[in-house]
Amino acid sequence: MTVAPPTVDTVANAVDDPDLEQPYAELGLAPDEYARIREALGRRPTECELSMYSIMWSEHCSYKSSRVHLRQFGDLPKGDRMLAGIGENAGVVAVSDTLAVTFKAESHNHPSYVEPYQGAATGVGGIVRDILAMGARPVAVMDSLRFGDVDHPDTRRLVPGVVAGVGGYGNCLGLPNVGGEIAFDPSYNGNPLVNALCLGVLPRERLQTAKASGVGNQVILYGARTGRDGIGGVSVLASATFSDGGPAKRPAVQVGDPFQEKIVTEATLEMYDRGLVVGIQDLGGAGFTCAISETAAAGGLGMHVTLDAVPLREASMEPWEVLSSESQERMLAIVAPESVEEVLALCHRWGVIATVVGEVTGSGRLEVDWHGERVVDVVPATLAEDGPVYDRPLARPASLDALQADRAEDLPRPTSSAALRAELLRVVASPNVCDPSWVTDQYDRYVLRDTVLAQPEDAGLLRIDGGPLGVALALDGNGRYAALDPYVGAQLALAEAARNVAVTGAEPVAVTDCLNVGSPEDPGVMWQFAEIVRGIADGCRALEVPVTGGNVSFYNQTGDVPINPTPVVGVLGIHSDVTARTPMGFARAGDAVLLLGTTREELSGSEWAWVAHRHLGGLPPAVDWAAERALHAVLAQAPLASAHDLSTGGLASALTEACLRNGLGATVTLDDGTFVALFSESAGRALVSTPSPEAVEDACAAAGLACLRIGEVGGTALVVAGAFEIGLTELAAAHTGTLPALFG
Amino acid sequence: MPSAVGVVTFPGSLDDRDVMQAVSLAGGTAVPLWHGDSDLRGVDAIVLPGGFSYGDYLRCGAIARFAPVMVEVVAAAGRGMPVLGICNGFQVLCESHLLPGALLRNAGLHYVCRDQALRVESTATAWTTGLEPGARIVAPVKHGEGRYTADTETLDRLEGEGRVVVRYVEGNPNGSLRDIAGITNEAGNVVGLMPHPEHACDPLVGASADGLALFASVLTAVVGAA
Amino acid sequence: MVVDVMLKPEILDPQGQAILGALPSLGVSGIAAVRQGKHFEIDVDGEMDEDALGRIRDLAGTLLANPVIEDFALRVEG
Amino acid sequence: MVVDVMLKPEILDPQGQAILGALPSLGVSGIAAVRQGKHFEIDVDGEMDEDALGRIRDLAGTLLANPVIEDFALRVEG
Ligand SMILES: Nc1ncnc2c1ncn2[C@@H]1O[C@H](COP(=O)(O)OP(=O)(O)O)[C@@H](O)[C@H]1O
Ligand SMILES: [Mg+2]
Repeated sequence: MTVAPPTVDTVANAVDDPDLEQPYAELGLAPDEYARIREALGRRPTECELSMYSIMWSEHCSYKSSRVHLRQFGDLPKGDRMLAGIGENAGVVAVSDTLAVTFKAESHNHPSYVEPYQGAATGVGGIVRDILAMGARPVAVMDSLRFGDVDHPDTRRLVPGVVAGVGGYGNCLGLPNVGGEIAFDPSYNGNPLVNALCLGVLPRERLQTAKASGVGNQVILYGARTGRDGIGGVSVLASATFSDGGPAKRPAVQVGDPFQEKIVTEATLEMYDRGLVVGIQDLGGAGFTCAISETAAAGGLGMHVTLDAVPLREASMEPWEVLSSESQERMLAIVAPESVEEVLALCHRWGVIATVVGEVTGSGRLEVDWHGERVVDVVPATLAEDGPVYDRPLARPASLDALQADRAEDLPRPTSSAALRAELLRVVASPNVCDPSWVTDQYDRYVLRDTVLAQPEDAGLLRIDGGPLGVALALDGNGRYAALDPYVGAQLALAEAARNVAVTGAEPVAVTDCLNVGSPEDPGVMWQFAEIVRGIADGCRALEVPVTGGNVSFYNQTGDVPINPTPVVGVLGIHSDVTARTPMGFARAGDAVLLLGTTREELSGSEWAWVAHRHLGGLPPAVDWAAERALHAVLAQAPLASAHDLSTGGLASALTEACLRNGLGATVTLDDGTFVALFSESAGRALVSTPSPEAVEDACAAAGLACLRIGEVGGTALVVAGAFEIGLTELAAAHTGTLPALFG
Repeated sequence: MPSAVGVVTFPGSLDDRDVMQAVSLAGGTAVPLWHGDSDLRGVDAIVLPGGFSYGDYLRCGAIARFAPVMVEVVAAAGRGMPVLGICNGFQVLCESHLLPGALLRNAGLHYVCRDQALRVESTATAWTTGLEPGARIVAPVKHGEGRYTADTETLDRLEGEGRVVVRYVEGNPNGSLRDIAGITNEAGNVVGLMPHPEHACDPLVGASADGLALFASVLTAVVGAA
Repeated sequence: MVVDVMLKPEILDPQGQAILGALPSLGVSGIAAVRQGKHFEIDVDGEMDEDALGRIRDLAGTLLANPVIEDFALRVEG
Repeated sequence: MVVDVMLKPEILDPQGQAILGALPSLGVSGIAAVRQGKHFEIDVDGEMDEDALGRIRDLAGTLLANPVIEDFALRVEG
């Protein structure tokens, strides 16, 4: 049987049949956007061109709603370490004269809701390819997860799948998972957050660009075959709420193949080592379309692509499907003609399919042919750079005043020592504060043999280049604080991540972020978003660190109820000597225990308020950047046996974790206001232990940092003098039992 | 010249470079071996490292077993060359029938990464002469399919012949029968372990320093044999 | 009762691909495609009637398979 | 051609157990046992003759199933 070739909408057709009705609205394009496309082309787009514009002008690819705000990050002082920043696949930071690291966080929220295992797995896969595309060997991952209430049926379904997916992909790829977070709140009931971060290391001179330069250079597509999975993913699924996506919308879920990614990674690194690559781009959420239009636009030249050459999983695929597919584990390399044979042979040796699909031209246009007919003929910058930009209306939600007036500081407090003790046990057992080993034990943290610190430590710390140099990483966020005040909430996320890096002894030097919010078409959400960006930008200015990259995830809502705005911030630090890192757990009986920083009566948005009263209201803890910097300085210099940051759950949580880490108890005296001392979540604090308390006190005095000597390490219980004591066995049972009991 | 320990890389091997570093730390020379080559490059001992060879999609180690290099590994093992399979390497050894039994999905159904206490049961293998009999050592386990299973007769024979090399203590991470963490063949030159000694060679980046003795043992064994 | 769950045809099946890729080194030829899925054998208490069938169908569509990426087939056996 | 691979009956099947254990919370009753195995669909080039059948049987017994722990069944389909 012979099949007639499918009729395809060519450029010639588009000229001949200018008034054809086109389904632009179904592809997520607004009428004025469609009009702009016609104007850019001087004719109507072909079917292929229309799908390419719909992808490239989607929120996911064009950042059309966020761009006016994100500019503030670009305007920050760059510092002298940043080698590549916003606009690249990931930011790159110099860590020595010869080496650099690159890191970035990205969200995969919507796919994870639809298919938790594969959604989370492909989220890890996608961010790893971004790092690879910078010229780096990926060396570690982290994940930040948020789910609804623990007893919500979706949470039961999602948690095991998402955690297994993050682990399944990262473990199979051989990347240690060195940290992250997991939190539960009813605001995520219909919309979990799955954010993944990847870190890579590269020799500075190996930094790659995603540019198609050099007329005559060849365009090689390699990795997995292209299939029909995830077609229209970015323009439909990632840009619309679930409620308006009827069953007619094809769910954009892909199945990941970490084994393919592993061999693609090894083949790519070998290409770099042999100097075979002129330009490179990963195929991410917008597939082949994004890779060819961005590399062509960045190169400022033209590109000719023969679509028939793309290896397909299903021969019947139409050209627009090939252009839009989100099949995973694919990369695009620009290679000089004389290197093509070597690249193909190298890929073959690793078992990776590689195909020449096009050529860099001097035409200034992106031209795509299918079965000998031209189906795309556009100026690449119109796809990649000239997308729409919206300055969307924003409005501070009227409900915020009432929320902020409803302070947790006014809630009833425990009135006896016994009640205080019971509340401490409830707080440290709360799903947001409890031991996350049920999650983290599903992740390999040892592979690659460079993990100096990983969970449950405050930050991941990796040895670089055999040591003693290292980099520390932390990923933090708190949607409740941001719901109460998005500007302060974003700063608290930044402050916490920087502090988590600083407690290891590292110096915070660069920031990435993943900003998860509701619909940009809601002025209240847009206001939250603007406040978040302003908060992070101001915080980075105060810390003198640049934002090197990040990701925005809009449309996180169920119906018209958005999630708590959730900025997740990743901070990278440099450690000059990893053998001298400071761990979090009490180390020796007899060491003095000190609390660095100032504790205020700050209970709004706290875990105590939620656990004891299911209350969210008031103003979040204040951020004092001068105090944060003073704390960083002390942590870097003072002779410490342990240091643990205070955040969710306050001192109650920090003491519990510091004791349980090595099974060493402590006795502390919290003179005035034991309740506030235990549960306040004031920022800018750390719990440290040391054999030389005077030296630590001197360092604090010199830095202008408050410092309280509160007790001593030792014994087999956590003793709060004059109030209560809890044996470590009982404390451990409370702290570690929660997640296994919930999820098995 | 220090003894040469070959480390096989299959597509999807992950701990291959880590084992090579451990071999160097122990004073040996690590030699990379490629799955597709039928050449052992003159090595004195071989390690099949951990990872997810071929994605482990079908059954762990099921596809790697058919790699060209495995023909040579099986032959060398038959001649008495020391062979150590770690994690995925252990699975490959079982699939290749160099060791009896099989490794199944963990009883808890989750991948497990944790520092695991072990008891040394046999120091009569090429890889464990440097360990103390009965000693408690710590090394990480990190696997989703490490539940050692064999029929009762095989288990009894392994126990009776002293071929259980290490056993899990203070908790069994995967439901292995009789807490078995590692076994050896009749000759004692082929050993399979689920725990990772290469991640227990340097406390800065591993669970302990207890694993170094395994690599030191084989270097002594091959020097002694030479 | 048997339930077979397979990835939908348009979805990548890395497991089947890995097996197919291994066949040449095994010396096996003449195989065009392999797809790997899951196979469940379910014993029902009492009669295997319409009602039981309905329950198993529901179970297959919710717990055993994710209809977003997988199809399933029911078969009475034994 | 279909190959179904199941763990031998005497070997613990935690996946089947987990499914069985999840049924009450899903409100499903009347199921006595669940066991999970693998299902392979194999397309053969050319005729499905004795020879092809033999090759697939070999494949099932060497690669698709591990006879130490698993049994397999062949079935011609489609
Ligand atoms: N989803 C996750 N992935 C990896 N590590 C995690 C995850 N959730 C928590 N962790 C790790 O567990 C430890 C404790 O987490 P958490 O209680 O959130 O710490 P903190 O409040 O100090 O930030 C940290 O080391 C963190 O990196
Ligand atoms: Mg912390």
